[in-house]
Amino acid sequence: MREAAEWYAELRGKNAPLLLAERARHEPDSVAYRAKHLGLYRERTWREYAELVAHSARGLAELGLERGERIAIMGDACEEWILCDLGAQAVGAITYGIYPTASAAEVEYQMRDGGAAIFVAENQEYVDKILPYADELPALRWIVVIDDSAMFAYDHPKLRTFAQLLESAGGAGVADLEQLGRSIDPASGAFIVYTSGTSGHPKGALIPHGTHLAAAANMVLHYETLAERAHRTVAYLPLCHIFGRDIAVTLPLLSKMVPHFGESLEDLPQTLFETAPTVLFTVPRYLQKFASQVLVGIAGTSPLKHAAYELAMRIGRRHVRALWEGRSALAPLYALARYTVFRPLLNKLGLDELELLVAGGAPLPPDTTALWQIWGVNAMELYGQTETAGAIITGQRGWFPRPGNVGTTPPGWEIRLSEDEANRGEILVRSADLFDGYWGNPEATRETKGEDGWMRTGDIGAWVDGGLRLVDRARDFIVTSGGKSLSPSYIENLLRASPYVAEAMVIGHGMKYLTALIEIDFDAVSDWARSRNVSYTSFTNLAQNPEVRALLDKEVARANAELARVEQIKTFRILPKALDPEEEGEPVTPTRKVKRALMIERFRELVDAMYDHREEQLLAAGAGDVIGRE
Amino acid sequence: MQLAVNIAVLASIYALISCGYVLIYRVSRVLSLAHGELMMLGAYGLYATASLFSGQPLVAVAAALALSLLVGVLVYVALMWRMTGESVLAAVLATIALGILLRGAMILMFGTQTRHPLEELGWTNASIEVGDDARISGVGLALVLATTVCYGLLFAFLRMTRWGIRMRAAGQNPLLAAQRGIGLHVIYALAWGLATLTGGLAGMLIASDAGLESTMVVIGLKAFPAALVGGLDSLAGALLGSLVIATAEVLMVYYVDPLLSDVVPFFILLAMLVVRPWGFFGSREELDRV
Amino acid sequence: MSVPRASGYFRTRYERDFALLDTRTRKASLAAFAVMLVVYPFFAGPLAMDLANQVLLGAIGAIALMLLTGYAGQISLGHAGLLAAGAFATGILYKELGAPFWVTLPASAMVGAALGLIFGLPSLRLRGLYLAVSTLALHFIVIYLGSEYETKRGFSTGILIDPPGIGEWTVYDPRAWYFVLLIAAAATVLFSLNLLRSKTGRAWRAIHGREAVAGALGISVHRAKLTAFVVSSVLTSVAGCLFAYFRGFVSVEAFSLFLTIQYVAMVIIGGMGSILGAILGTVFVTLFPYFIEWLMDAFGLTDALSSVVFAVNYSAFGLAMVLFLVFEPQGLVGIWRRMQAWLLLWPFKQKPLAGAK
Amino acid sequence: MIKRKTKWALAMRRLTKLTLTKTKTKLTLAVPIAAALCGAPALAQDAYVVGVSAAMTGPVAGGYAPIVESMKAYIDLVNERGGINGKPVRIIVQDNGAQPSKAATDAKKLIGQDKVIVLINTSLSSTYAPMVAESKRAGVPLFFAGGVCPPATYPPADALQFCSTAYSANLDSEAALSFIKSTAGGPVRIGFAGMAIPLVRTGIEHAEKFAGSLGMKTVGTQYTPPPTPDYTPFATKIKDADPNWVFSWSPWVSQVRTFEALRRLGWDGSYLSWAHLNAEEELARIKDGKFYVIGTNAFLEDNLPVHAEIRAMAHRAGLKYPTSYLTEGYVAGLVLEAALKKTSWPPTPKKVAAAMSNLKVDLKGLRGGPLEWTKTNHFRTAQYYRVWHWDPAKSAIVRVQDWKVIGAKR
Repeated sequence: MREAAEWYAELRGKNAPLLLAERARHEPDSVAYRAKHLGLYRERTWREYAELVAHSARGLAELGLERGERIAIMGDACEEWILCDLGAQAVGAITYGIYPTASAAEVEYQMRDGGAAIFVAENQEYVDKILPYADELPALRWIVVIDDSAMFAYDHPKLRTFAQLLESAGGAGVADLEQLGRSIDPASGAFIVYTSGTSGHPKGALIPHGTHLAAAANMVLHYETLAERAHRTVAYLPLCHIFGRDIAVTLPLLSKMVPHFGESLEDLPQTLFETAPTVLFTVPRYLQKFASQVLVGIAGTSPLKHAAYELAMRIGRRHVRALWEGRSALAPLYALARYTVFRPLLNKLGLDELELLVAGGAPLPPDTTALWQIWGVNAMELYGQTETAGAIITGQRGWFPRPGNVGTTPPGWEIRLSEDEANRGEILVRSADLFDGYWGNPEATRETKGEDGWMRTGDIGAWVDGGLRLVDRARDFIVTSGGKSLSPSYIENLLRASPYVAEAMVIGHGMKYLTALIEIDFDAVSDWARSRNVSYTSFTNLAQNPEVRALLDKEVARANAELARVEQIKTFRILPKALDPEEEGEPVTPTRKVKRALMIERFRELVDAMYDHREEQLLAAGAGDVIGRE
Repeated sequence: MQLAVNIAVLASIYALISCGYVLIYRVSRVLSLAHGELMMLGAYGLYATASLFSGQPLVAVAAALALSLLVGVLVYVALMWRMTGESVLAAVLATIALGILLRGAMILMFGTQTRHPLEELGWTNASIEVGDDARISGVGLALVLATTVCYGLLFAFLRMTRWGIRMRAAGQNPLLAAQRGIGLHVIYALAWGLATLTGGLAGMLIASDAGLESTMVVIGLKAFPAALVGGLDSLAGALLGSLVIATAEVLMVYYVDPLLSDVVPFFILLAMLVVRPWGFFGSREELDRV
Repeated sequence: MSVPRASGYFRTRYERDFALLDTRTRKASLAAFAVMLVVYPFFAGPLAMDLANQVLLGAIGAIALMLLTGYAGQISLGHAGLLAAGAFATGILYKELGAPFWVTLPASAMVGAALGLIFGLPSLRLRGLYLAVSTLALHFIVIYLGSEYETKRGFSTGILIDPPGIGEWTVYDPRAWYFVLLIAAAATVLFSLNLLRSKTGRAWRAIHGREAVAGALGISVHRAKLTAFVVSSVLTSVAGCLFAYFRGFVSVEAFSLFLTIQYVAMVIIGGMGSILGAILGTVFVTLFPYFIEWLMDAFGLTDALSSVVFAVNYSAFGLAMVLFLVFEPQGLVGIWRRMQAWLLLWPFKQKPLAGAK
Repeated sequence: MIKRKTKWALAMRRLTKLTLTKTKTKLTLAVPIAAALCGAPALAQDAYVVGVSAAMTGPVAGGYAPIVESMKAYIDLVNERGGINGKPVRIIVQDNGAQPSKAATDAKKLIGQDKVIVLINTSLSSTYAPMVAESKRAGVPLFFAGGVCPPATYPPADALQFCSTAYSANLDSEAALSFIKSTAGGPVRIGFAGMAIPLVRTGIEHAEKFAGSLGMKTVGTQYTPPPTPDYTPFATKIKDADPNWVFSWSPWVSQVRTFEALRRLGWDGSYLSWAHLNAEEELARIKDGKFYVIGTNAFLEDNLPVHAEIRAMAHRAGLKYPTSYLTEGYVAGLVLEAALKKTSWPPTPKKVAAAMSNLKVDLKGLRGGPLEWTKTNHFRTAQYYRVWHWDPAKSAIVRVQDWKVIGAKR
């Protein structure tokens, strides 16, 4: 592998369309990606890929898309999403994705903020989200729909189909793409990624072509196997997210990883099963979901199988502990357990051939990582931000690293912990390849990027055993009325480790004790309920079932057992409905991060019911309204 | 004249056997291919009771008949009840399997030697003159009479008694019948009981005439074309079918070639299936239900 | 669309959907099984060899019946008649013309095809039991004709047939027969599996499901039924021809109605609608009497019950059939599938990721 | 060191002993399967091994099982007396239930696995073909003892097929018709009746021809299918043909039921049928003076000295059958003993075949004379017939014709 700095510098002078065209020239007939269509995995070679992008570019140009204009794409990860995106980049336009789960109001906001000239919708569902505003958005000229199968009744002057767009392009080839690529200024903006802040409107981070390529290259250097061996991966994370873009577009361009697109996101388990990826980048939610499905499945299996699993788990636990401690592990015994129990288990998920499983985007509970490692998956965590332009800040690496930290920085990147009084421990990053700035928001840009070259991440970290441990978001500490300063995410992760808990939010700021709001994992709990003949009719009904309450009591008690007394959850409430990011005003971001303030406001009654305010009221009455309540 | 008597006797045999097929099919839409074995079981039953109640032949006959009825009910309760809802082929196969089981069991119990239940009862098979030049054996006469009585009773039972009407109802529309509070299982068990009773009676009479050995089961199969030609769900049809088959057989033996007597019923059956698959009196729509 | 049994098998062409073997495990186990089949005769004693040959021969007939009944849904009780037809065609040609086996085999197949057409004709008008009865009638007719021939030509104890051969080499050693029959059975299995994957096979399944719907889908119900009868009959007749050579004789007594029942039992006990079922059923039905005898031997009952071995066997066979029908209507293949599912789902009981998103 | 070693050896020995005794029960079960499947090399031959495939059970067993039982009982006696040439005779009986396919399997097993030196068939004629086929392939002589004799045993006989059975389709017809001619004492209008099976039909067709050569008038021939609910239609046709004699050569059930049906129809002619194993019993049951049976085995009623021996043998062996059923098997036993006696140790199929091709057996009066096999005649050189009927006056079975010989040298 060549010198990191050298490679970064080289990439800084390029852009994705150009890189694609070069790849198509070098290995025109190797498979670039596979996309499932009507039950078949359609293989696309690099040449086909480049030609499609060239078509797309010419088609977009014919729609009048010009250099510097914006184009918005909304939909799940799919082949056409990328073709549109790279096509637009090739003509010099700036692309941005909108979360498939975004509410209509959020769509409208991002359309106005970004000022897109073309809106690309994956299917009729997204067309419906934009149509009501279509005539009010001054910049919007066209709406392009990819899958027009449900569009027969639509008649709007701005509507075009993606197929029409490609047709109109006819004849464009690799050379055209290369030419387009060469005409782009690598320092100009390539795309905007909207960060789903837990407070306020999302901000759009503008990322230039070269910066992104150079930044993403740090992952290839960090995870060496990506460039060493051909790998299969599955692209299913939203492409509007920087992480999703890395996996589906950028890393394949920079390494030997071949992404696979499933027929639809709902079929993810089947896509995984069929493609058996060797590398998988994911977000914790999926890992937790899969793990909880497995645990529920094991809990309901026949006694013999269950006993075999338990035995294997015992061996597995000892094995990974030994691995972490660098001791010699029970290799033959564990190999037996792995081949008789864990491999078949993983095979059902399509994860038995995994060489690398990396979770990022949110903290992964160490218990969950440990569980996957026991099952024999090389699971680890990484840490990155939209603002690092597609690079990771830190990441664990190697073979079965001990869970609990997010690893070390890749070559060419620097981090340090802030020593400022105000935000002690905040992680600061320095690199040549950071984002350009927030779209139309110079203040926020200045606040984040600072002037010393060190970018503020807003996360509090600490060094543990040579790895970075994420402590919390900077402003998310809970200070109880007892004056104890606690990290809620640590406790929440413990709660989320239960297969039955989908989301947990710890409350207790300024209170005497901690409480929690818990969203049950509907699939896991309903499986559990069915296996125990607990009848239910709906989510709400299930959430209010006393037996479910008892089940969660046990789960919370289990988490409490690992906590210090002041950190323990005194009581909790189960949310009567599932949190839905697609709904207006829900206290959850499209990436399902909980908006704390909104959450407390939304479920005020539940929260109040957990605290006995009489004492405070008495005290407040006694002291008189001296301080004033926040 | 003798030919007419022969036809009457043979037709009676076929009719007495085939009314079992009809009863079971009509009520439960299942074709019992264990009928030959159940028939033979009836005959062995008579042989057993005859040696048990030696000197009281009437008691022995009555006991044997009761035994047949009981066996029929038992067959339903123990086996066929479980086959409800299974495919026709499975149900028919269950009866075949039952037949094989019964045949084996009977050989186990009674061996392969020829038995003569009539002698065990202490009766002889006298020959009676009919008209000028024809004769009929005592057992043959008994067969004709038994068939007449059986069919008479069955007609009366099905038309006039409450259980008979229920049985017809269950056969015509089991769902509706069940909804009207008719216990289908009781009805089916009754049908099996009656079918085995008549079959057993046929078996006893044939065994009295000809001795009893394990090849008798095949005769059950020979009555099969008769039931089908007449229409599987019609008693009158079974009667007519038996008459047609018996006539064809007897005339074939006398005027053409006795070697053909085995095949001719099946030729008639095939012809009937091609021309009028539901038989003389069978109901047409039944075809689609099987 | 069938789902592969293990992860990591994605399809890039629809043809893969019809692949007979998808996973490496299946390919490996089939290869192991094939090796076992090939080395078997070098370890087996004469009785075991004969049993294996019987199973292989039976499997051809059972698969033929399975195609007709288990897939196309046409009940036939004329199977012994068809076997007899093939055997007699061979026997007659051999005795009358001294025809060698490469004449008799296709001739048997042609007789089978013709009979299949005749046996199939009633199926155009009849269904279910009535069809079964009509095929039964045909059985009697074939047997009648066979016995007429035997009597007329004075072969009262059956027609003797010399072992077939090519040039100097004749097949009469059990081991030689084993390989001949193994090839024949394997060819039948492959042929059937391929046929079932084809348009014809799909048409059969459709008419099995519901004729009216199949008709509405544009399938020629008549043609599908007749093809089913013809294909099944040709295979059966070929099995009959092989029987004649393998046993070295033909006589009507060898094709009793009980033989039909045995074949139907193979199909039922094996499990409807499965070629594997037909094979398992053949193994079961063929070996069952020997198993019972061995059992009696093992418990030292042979002497006590020597005079009733047949009856015990007979009853046990009936009982086994009843038990299968009542307790395992899916047949042996149902048990096999459950065992397979148990292993395939290991360590789960159900598919774990059904609801994962 | 030495001490430790011996200790260890002792322990090992104890261990192996323990496992041995423990596995013994399993071994006894496992060995037969293993032997059956792998055809473990037969133990060093220490006996004359004879293989029988017979209809021991099943619908027709009544006519065959007694023969095998009786033959076995006789060979048991032979073994008790010290065997043959100082070696015991081991008889392996396979039950074929009269099914051809099973007979084929039996033959394969007996030849291939048990290495028998002679095969015996006692079953329906439909089982002959497969056994003949196997015997020819392996060169093992095939001895028909109890079933009908196949044509291949008549001169010029097949080198490997032998028959000691009482009946033979063609000779029986000739003997029977000769008896009828001599008894009738006037013009004979003869009718024939039989079961519609190939064997019987060939026999009766021969009888029809022979009747013509004797100057008899054949008025009708009637075949009844094997399972028939009512024989009257068939009997009616015979009766209407108005014969004064009827000859039936068939399985017993067909003979006797045709006769009974005829009687019930008012026919009062004479009826001659073949004397099967159960003939003596049945004559006493039917009690009809004009119902004759012809046979080649002596009846118990003849009261020979050998009958006492048979009775004693049956008693010792605990046979369930009436003694009158055992004659045929006893004859087969005598023949087998004689054949093996002429086979020197060690026996081979070839030696047995050679011995059987030149054999003369004294049947102690059970038949009209000795049974003699020559190189070209494996049936017998002379066949002797007797005829019996029920004498109503004496209320007993009476012999109406003593041994009458028919040469079988043709």
